[in-house]
Amino acid sequence: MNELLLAAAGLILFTVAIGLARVLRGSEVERLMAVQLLGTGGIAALLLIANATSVPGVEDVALGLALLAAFATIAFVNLLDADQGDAEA
Amino acid sequence: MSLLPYLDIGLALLVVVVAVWTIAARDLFTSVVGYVAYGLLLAFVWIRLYAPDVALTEAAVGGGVTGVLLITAGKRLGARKNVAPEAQPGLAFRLLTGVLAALVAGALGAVILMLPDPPPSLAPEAAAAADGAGAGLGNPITAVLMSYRSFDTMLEKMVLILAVVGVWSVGTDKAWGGAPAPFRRPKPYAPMVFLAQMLAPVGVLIGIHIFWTGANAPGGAFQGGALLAAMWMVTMMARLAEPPRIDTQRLRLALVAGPAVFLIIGLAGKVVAGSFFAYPPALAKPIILFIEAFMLLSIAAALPMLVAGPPSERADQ
Amino acid sequence: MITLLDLFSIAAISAGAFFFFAGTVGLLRFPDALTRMHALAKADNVGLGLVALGLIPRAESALSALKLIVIWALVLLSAASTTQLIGRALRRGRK
Amino acid sequence: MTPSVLAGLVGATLVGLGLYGLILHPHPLRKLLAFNLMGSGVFLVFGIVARRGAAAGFRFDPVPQAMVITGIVVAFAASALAVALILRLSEESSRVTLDPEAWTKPDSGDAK
Repeated sequence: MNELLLAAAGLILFTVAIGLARVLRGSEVERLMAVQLLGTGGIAALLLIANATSVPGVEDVALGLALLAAFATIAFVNLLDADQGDAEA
Repeated sequence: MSLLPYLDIGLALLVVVVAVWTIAARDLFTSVVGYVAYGLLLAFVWIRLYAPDVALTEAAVGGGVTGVLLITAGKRLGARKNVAPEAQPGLAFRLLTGVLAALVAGALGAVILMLPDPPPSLAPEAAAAADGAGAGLGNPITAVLMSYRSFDTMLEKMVLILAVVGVWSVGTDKAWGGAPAPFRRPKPYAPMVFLAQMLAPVGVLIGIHIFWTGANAPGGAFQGGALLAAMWMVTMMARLAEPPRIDTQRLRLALVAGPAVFLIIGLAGKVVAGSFFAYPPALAKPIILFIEAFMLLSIAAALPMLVAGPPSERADQ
Repeated sequence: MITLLDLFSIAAISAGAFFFFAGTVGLLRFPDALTRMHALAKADNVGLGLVALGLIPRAESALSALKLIVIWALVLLSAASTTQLIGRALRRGRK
Repeated sequence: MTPSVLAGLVGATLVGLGLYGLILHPHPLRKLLAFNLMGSGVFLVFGIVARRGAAAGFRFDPVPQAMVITGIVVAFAASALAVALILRLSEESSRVTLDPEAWTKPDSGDAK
């Protein structure tokens, strides 16, 4: 059973790696998706690996990661907005 | 034959490739995006080392908050591209640096490969000492942080406060006492405000939860405080809240609350239990949680202030 | 010994892994940034949901099972909104 | 190869990479980022010491882990201070560089 979890984690991690390679080569804005990619795929792989190796309390770490991924994206978009010279308030 | 070693190697390669990307990226924005991704990936490595506490801290402080600090600074610097090309060092210099870096990395790697096996460890003694100091906490890491190294933990919180003082004092004289520049000049738009409104309460709940479970499971004041700090910054980015003026009483009280409470209780320990930072064993857990709660407050206040930077003269709006 | 619950976990996690795979295929094959983002945001979130679902029977306690659901809900919320933010930035960048 | 040795080697590589970036990048914020990268490599190498407690019947060694957490927070505090200094420096000199040569020349290109 554990091997199956690890296999699934490996597959997901592999798709995340491919996705990262694709996204990071894209345009400036597209690169932001890298964080999102790790926020979903990364968390899935993390949960699987942790379950298979029985690390305690990983749900909390995953919760934290999910929050941080959103936080980082907001900060980056914020910067891009400022950069585009939005209608200054 | 297990799959795990292959997974580990894949993960290690991924971390190194993303790290190379952040160093090689052409502009600051790209490299900071890479750095945040790298922070999240590094959290995986720490999970594999059975260190979820460190994983969470690395992702939160090392990746997330540091990334936002750098990106905010980049925006304020107004230079998202590299400095003038003539500042680029020549090929010979680059080669030399590469060789030096490779040598350092190689030496470190060799040391790691040559570590004795089975390794010497003080872990049992340390854990016993942590227990002996009367900390009735289930999480050995929090127990160590709180009792075995009380001085260190407190001094490190002081480092945070000193850094806040340092950042504030870098501002101009005219701006002293004012508020740091807002995280965002333009008016926010609906989806961002929505996300901040939804995320912040959930995030605060999760932050407090992680602080609370920290006594028995991975988590603690650092991790919880970093998440709370991130949520405060989210509300400031959506302009649901503004950075406070640095001369507000409440802000300053929040900043010093953690170390102050720690110090007072430490001194009380001298009187009640006979030595500095000694707690009566029966009360150890409630006392430690009490101290940690104030630490949480101080960390949650200090991190956003560090990111927000010195007070700004143009703190209008 | 494989129980019925294990079978359920295996099925859900395999399906989840498949959706991640599909999402990445979309990411590689779709022609422009907005559609690529669409593939990423939709397929990966279904994938995470299925993985979380598959891990629920293996959770240590009811609380950690609940947390798995909360993680998924949180990622859904943040993915839906941040995709909107990135999409807007993309569209403005093109002008 | 055990996970801890592998992680240690990753840490060593990160230290090398960070050092390279720290020396070569002309942009001060990029230098700072490289420095942070190097720092996390150091923590990882140090963390291998944490895993070494495994042989003594522990899955981890709490003391070094606690120190790594402290280190991460202190590194962040130092970075924040460095950012504030860089911003003030660029404000005063209207240039984004740490190169002292660039300031002695009165108008050698506007880096800002």
